[in-house]
This record gives sequence, C-alpha cells and structure tokens, in this order.
Amino acid sequence: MDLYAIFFYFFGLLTVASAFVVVFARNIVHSAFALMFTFFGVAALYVLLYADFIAVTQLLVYVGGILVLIIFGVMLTTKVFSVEVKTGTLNVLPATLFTAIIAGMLIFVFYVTDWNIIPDQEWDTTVYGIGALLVNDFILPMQVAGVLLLVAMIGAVMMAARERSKS
Amino acid sequence: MVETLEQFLPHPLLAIIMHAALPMVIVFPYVLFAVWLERKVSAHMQDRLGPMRTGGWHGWSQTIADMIKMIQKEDIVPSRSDKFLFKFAPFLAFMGAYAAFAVIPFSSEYIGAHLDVGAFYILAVTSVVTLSILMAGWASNNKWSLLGAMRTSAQIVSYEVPTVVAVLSVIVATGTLNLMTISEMQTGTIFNWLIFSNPFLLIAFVLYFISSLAEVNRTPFDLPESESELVGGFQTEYSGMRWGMFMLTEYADMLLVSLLGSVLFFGAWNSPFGDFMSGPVWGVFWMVSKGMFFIFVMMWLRWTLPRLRVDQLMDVCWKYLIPIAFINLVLVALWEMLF
Amino acid sequence: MKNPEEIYAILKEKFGEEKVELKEDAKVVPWIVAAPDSIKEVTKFLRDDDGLDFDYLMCLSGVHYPKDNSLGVTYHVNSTRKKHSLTLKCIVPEDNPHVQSIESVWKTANWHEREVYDMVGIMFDGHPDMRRILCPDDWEGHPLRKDYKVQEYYRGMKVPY
Amino acid sequence: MPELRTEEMTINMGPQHPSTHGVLRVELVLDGEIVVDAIPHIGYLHRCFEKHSESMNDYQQVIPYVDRMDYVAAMSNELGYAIAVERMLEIEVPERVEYIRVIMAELQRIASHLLAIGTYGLDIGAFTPFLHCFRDRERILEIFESACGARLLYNYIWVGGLSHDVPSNFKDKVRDFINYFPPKIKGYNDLLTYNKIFIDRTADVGVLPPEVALNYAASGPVLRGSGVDWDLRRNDPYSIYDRFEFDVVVGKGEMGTVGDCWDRYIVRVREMEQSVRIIEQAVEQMPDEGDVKAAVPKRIRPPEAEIYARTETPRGELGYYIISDGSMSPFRVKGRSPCFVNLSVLPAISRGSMIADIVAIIGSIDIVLGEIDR
Repeated sequence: MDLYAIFFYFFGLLTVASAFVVVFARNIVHSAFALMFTFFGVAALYVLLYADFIAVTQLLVYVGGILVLIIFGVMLTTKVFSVEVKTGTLNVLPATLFTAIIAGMLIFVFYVTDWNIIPDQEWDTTVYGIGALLVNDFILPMQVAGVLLLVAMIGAVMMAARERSKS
Repeated sequence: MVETLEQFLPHPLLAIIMHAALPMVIVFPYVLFAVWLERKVSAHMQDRLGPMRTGGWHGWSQTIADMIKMIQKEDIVPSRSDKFLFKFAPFLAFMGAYAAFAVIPFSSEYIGAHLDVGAFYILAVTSVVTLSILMAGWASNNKWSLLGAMRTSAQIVSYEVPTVVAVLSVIVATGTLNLMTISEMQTGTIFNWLIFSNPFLLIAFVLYFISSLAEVNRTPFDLPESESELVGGFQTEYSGMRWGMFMLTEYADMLLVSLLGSVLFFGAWNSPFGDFMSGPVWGVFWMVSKGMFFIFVMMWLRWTLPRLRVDQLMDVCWKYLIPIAFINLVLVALWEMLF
Repeated sequence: MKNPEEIYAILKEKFGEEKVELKEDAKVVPWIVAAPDSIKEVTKFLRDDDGLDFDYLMCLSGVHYPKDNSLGVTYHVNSTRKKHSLTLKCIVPEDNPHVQSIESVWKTANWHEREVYDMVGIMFDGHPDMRRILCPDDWEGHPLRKDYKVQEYYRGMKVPY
Repeated sequence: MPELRTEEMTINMGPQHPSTHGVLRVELVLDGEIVVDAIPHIGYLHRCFEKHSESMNDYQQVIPYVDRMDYVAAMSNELGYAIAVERMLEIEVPERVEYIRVIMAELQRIASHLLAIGTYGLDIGAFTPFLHCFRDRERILEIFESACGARLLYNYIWVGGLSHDVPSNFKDKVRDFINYFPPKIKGYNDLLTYNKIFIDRTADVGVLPPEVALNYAASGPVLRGSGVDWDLRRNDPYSIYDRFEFDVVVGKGEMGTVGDCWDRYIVRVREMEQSVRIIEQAVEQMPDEGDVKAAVPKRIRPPEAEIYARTETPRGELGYYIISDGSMSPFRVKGRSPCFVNLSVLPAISRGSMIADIVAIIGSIDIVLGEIDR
C-alpha cells in the first residue's frame, strides 16, 4: 500500500466517521464541531484528486464561513449557557424512507457509471484554468452569483438595521 | 527538500513528517524568545527591567522556566464543562496556526508545501483558529468565556475581509497565489520589494497590518481576551499547558501574519542589500528578522494603546478598512495596467 | 445663608409645632427633630423651598439610644447654592421602628436607608428596595444596636472566631 | 417579518473580577452586549468599622481603623477624623501641624489620583500609564515612609497633632517632588488622556448630569466632573485651606457631554496640578520650628455632644458623624464615605451602555471597596 492509499483511506475514514457523529451526536454543538472534520476530510480528498483550489475553497467557505455561522446559530438560538444542548430524534419514518431512496439512487449511479482509470500523470495546477474559465466563458454566471450575494447581504443588513431602530 | 531527506531516512513517510516538522524548529524557540521579548519590551516601556534573575543575563531563560512550570501544573478541567471539547480546543487552535506555516517560504530552499494556492490556503486554514476559540469558549461553560468567544469570532470573521482584500492587491500585482513565486519576484535590491513597486501597495500594507492585528487579537483589538472586561475571555477557565497552547497559538499567529506580511510586501527571504548576505541560510535569517521586526511593532502598539470597544471595532472594520481596501484594490489594478 | 433657628422658624410656620421641634441646648450645633410620619413632607419642603434650597443630603445615619429605648435617624442636609446646612432627626421607639423613606426626595437616601435598616433595624416606609446592604440577606440581628449579640452560627460556620 | 426573539442574560461581574477594583459584585442584565440593568452588590469587605469604633476605649484608637477605610488615601481619612474630634473638643492645633497636615493630605491626593488614573488606563486596556503612575506614586510613598515609617496605613495624623515630627529634610524632599512631578503629568496626557482611542472609549460614556449628581449627593471628582463647582476645601474650608490659592477643576465636556467618563478622569488629572500648587505654597509658608502636638489630655474625654465634620478626600466628601456620651469611648461613629454614595449612581448612569462601558464607568467613579463596605 503506497502513501497515497494510506492518506486516501485515512481521510475517507475521517470523513465518514465524523459524518456519523454529525448525525448521531445527541449534542448539536458536538454535531457542529464534527461537521468541521467532515469538511476537512472532504478537503483532503480534493487535494488527493489534485484539485487544490477546490480544496482550499472548501476550507475557506465551509469551515471559515458556513460552519462558523452554523455554530453561531446554534449558540444563539438555544440555551447557550448550559452544555446540555440536546437533540431528539424526530420523524423517523420519513427520514428513513428519504435516506433509503437517496442511498438507492447513489448505489444505482455507482453501478451504472463506466469508471475509467486515468493513467497517473504529472498534474498541472488548476488555479490558472479556473481563473481563465471564470473570467472568459463563465463571466455571466459569476456576475449573477455576485449580484445575488450582494442582494442577500443588503437584505441581511436591512433586517439587522430595522431591529436596531425599533429598540 | 523532501527528496533530500528521503535519501537519509528509511521510509518516505518519515521524510514527509520530518519535512513537516521543520517549521517547529523555528516556531518553538521563537515563541520562547518572543514571550521573553514581550516582557522586556513592555518592561522597558514602563520604566521597569522585567525578568532579570532566571538564567543570568537579563533573565534569558525566564520563559523556559515558565514553560516547565506550566507543564507541571495540575490540569484543571471545570466539572460542568464539556470535557472533550474543552480538552481538544487548545490543540485544534495550535493545529490551525501551525498548518498555515506549511506554505511560508522560509528561504529560497525551504517551503513546506509548494502550493500554487499558497496565499489562499493561509487565509483558509487560519479560520480553524476561530473555530477552536468558539469551541473553547463554549466548552468552558462560563458566560465570560462565551462572550469572549463570540467577540473573537465576530471580530476575526469581519477582519478577514480587509485582510483578504489587502492580500488580493498583492495577488493582482504579482499575478500568482504561490508565495514562493511572489518571493522570487522580489529578488534583487530593496527596490524590487513589492512595497516600493507600487504606491498603492503601501496603502495595502497598512491595511494588511491593521487588520492582521485584529486577526491575531492584539491590542488595540484584543477584545477577545480583554482582561479588564471579560476576565480572560475564552481562556478564562484554562490553566497550565492547555492555556500554554493558546499562548503558543497567539504567538505563532503573530509570527505567521508577520511572515506573510514580509513575504507579500517586504521581499520575503531576500536580503535588502542585493547579493550581499543572501543565500538559503541567510534567507532564513532575513525572513525571521523581518518577521521579528513586525512583531516588535505589534508589541510596541500593545504597550502604547488602549483597547477599542466592540462597536468601535466593528466601525473601524466595516466603515473604514473595507471601503478603503476595495478602492485601493481597484487602484492597484489600475496602476499595474498603466505602468 | 440661614442658621438653624431661622430655618426652624420657617418650618414651624409651615408644619406646626407638633411636627417639628428645635433642640437648642445641643452642643456644637442645634438640630431639629421631625415627626417620623412627616419627614418626607419636611424634607421635600426643605428641598423645594426657594429660601432654603437644600439640594444635597450629606449623610443619613441610624443611631440606637438604649437609654430611651429608641432609635434615631439623623439627616445632615446642605445647600450647595445657599451655603447653609442643617441637622434633622427622627426618633422612633425601639419596638416599632418605622420612618418614612425620603428616597423620592434625594436618591442618595436609597443606599443610606438600606444601610440604616441593615445596621440599626429601622424600617423605611415607601422605600423601593428595602434589603440589607452590607450584611448577607439572611443575617440575624442589627449589628449597631447596643444590645446586639453576634449569632452563634451562620450557615454552619461558627461566627465569633 | 416575524419578530426576532431575544433573551436577556444575567451575568455576574465580580466579586472576583479584575475591573471592579476590589470585591464589588455587579449583577449585569444584558441584551447582547448592551446593559439593561446593573445592580451593585456590596458588603464583601465589611469589617464592622463602626461597631469597632464604638468598642474602643479611646478616641485615638479609632485612627488605625480609619486608615483602613480608604486604604489608598489613609492620610485624608485620618485628617477628617482628627478634625471632627478636635472640633468636639474645641481645641486649636499648632500652625506647623496644620501645614504638615495640608501637605500630607495633598500629597495623598496626588498619590490617590495617580492610582485612579493609572488603574483607569488599565480598565480601558492601556497598561503602560499604570506603571508610570506607580513609579511616581512611589516617590510620594517614600516621603510618607520617611515621615511615619509606613507606606500605606500611616496612623500619622492624631487628634490634636501628629504622631511625630517630620524628618529634617522633609521640605527638600517635598520640593524635589513638586519639581519632578509636573512634567510627568504632561507625559500622562500625551500617553493616555489625549489618545484618540481613549477619548473614544470614555467621551459620552456614562454621562452623569449635574442635577442627578447633586440628587445622588455625589462628591469629589464625580460631582465636579459633572460641572458642579463644589469643593469643600473652598466651599467649607477646614484646616488652613482658606490660606491657599488654587482653582477648583470642573468638567466642561471638552470631548463629549459634560459629566462623561472623560470629564471625571480629566478632573483628577488637573486636580493633581492644583495639589502641586497648594503644596508649593504650603512648603514656602510652613514654619521650620514648632510643636507637633496640641495640648491634648492623654485620655480624651469630649463633652456630651455630636458633630458632623466633613473634609474633601481624593474621592469626595468624607464625613464623620460622631456622637459622644461624655465617656472615653465614642458612642457612635459613622463614616459617610464618598465611594459609597458615588457608587450608588452606577445603576442610573450605566443603563443602555455596553459591557466595556461598565468597566469604564466603574473606573471613572474611582471606588475603593474598603471605604464602601467599611
């Protein structure tokens, strides 16, 4: 087993195990922190796929942004000042059905897909390619996404500002 | 450099671990030195002498003694805390800080990972420190700690924006995210350094320095700890070596932003005298001295300025730094296009 | 600038002799004794009257007089503009110590009255927050009474060390 | 849009908190970082000063207890008590004693204000001014030490005089100090007072309007910071303060509103300058020779009387209400402590500010818990 395989299995295991913790932890703060390891594992898997830019973006967006937001949300909405932030199990039957359907679809896709093993080669960095594509071929979607985020941000500011002026 | 190591070591994995551990050789002694220096700098600014006894000359081994003391201390975990997260947070914090050193080019011959997205990577991976602080604050089960943790996250998340935009100005000017390439571009005399190549990069540096102060929670932005208000912020309940880990993280973070600043603006490992005193070993020297200089400036500021209030802190970021940073980014780009 | 006798003349005219009384034989400075159930009116008048203009309550102290079996509250008031000061007293019996609160006249009386309640045990009627201030809330007795005996145990701890 | 539901949070500041200047506990009700209510709880340092005094066999014996009220301005406490008892006894103290007392009291005022502005800087987050203040306070403590051997609790000013005479080089030492000190005040101003961040943190924070200040009977720098021109040294002169020329410093709202934290702070800084002026005059006028004890009987037995005597300590009006029943031990000694009264203003001026402002407000009131709890 070469180093690549060791790293792959290590990070794969980390991702899956922490994903299990996310789902099964009784304490939602624990879930949130376990999610961080899932994101890490995924980022590492991206690295192993020579997708360094995506990996770093994964870290920046999910760990630095979304996860902090989630933890903030968890801390601000529930009773913050006790460690017992417990979650119960709800809607067992619909959830099982839903998960089963998704799992079935995934397994189906695995079997149907024609997997090609690309011969090992020296991979070039992806940054320049992504950059060029973003500002040439996909300039419109990128701009639209930017405008969308701007609108969302202004909306958030408006909500916060209204809250303040009332008090 | 990994290849060189592989020749001497029985297994390639060992070589990789060795390679990854090399920045420790700089970070650990640096932290010991920096804590001592902080004491001395503060002492001399305050008409005192600081540590004078331990080890003889100007108390040089004071921090070593303190470290030994801290390791021996009883490991106190509050009974109502979340034990696992409480114990894990300091290590996660240091992991986050240390992981960022992977892409710092310490000399022309040594860089942990020759990553093409180096600058981007540093910004991404330091966000782990935010998480660990949130973790520590929440797990302590102490209201002051949680307030401190909340403040920290709000502060770091906000100040990430001007930091990123200031770094982006350099990226726009150099056209690469690879820190090694950026360093190599500044080889030659002092005038090849990026800070002198473009007047707007000078502004970018000032922005970078201010917002990085906030990123590493130093005065005047040390609200997360703010001893006089929040007792100790997120680290109130910590003691012994776990507290020491946070201390280590803080100083490692300081070194990190200082090194990044010198890579992006001050010629990285390049000697200011052109070819004189340059080379791989001198490179480490120049890199560390530039970093130490900025750390000294940080200490200087810390012992001079009072602390901002939390709303003023946000004002500084959102009303001043971010607009200036964005306008500056456009100006940097314009300058690069025109000249 | 008015001396206590002049102030007393004004007060006597306003409230009558049964409400206020002048002690002229006192050493150093004479004082005025007011009835406990009218102290609020008296102090309000002292504060609002243009000629008196007492805007500053310097001190409010509780005293135990074991000889007469009575408790007293002493008010030292001062006028920063008219530059005169006055000592005012309320005497209440030990077994029914109730005095009107003057918290609404001078806010500073709030803590002073709590302290007097804590130390001497005078109840102030109309006080918004009549709690002990220096001793713990569940302390027994009022320490500045002359016949005060320290309690043996406080929450299982021996008190007289 | 549905209403965002927020909860108020109660948090205990103290009794072990670095910025409550002792064992004060403030119960804060917070809405986020905004303070909805601040309720001070005191009494953690209650040492039964008044009860102790009543059980003393002699009026002189109360003085060490008086020292321990405001333990950073012990001289001023002693002076107030001595004056109160002397007025009851109707005795005059020698000229030289009066000068020494004034010099001591004013040096003590400088020392106390140095501590106040130093720790205030510390509260705001500036560490360096604190140690600079301590460096200069040290010089005053040295003078005290040379006079009475103690550095903090002096037991120096006695009823009818002083415990013993000052050393022969006392005048030179005081002169040295008043030459050394004024340039240092400029240093503090450069480092802290006019620092932009410091001004931002203190101006318009914890505004105490003059009417409210008077209604709460605030005194000292807290009252003067609100722009009320009231200083007992001038308005109700005791000792020999009517002989000296000095200005009463009041807050003018230079950086924000009248009565904000910055005003209370600057009053202390400028008062130090005035104290230096008083000391200068007192050293020049002070007679070199003379007795340091009045003709006081060995056992003091005042007539059956009562007195309320007040003096201006660094923190404000310190009043002693002493009742004598004609015996050797005091019948009742009440200390009207300035901090006790000044602190009661806290809830009124801290509503609507932020946590960091609470620290700034408590610091600007400059409390000493030893005096609040007695």
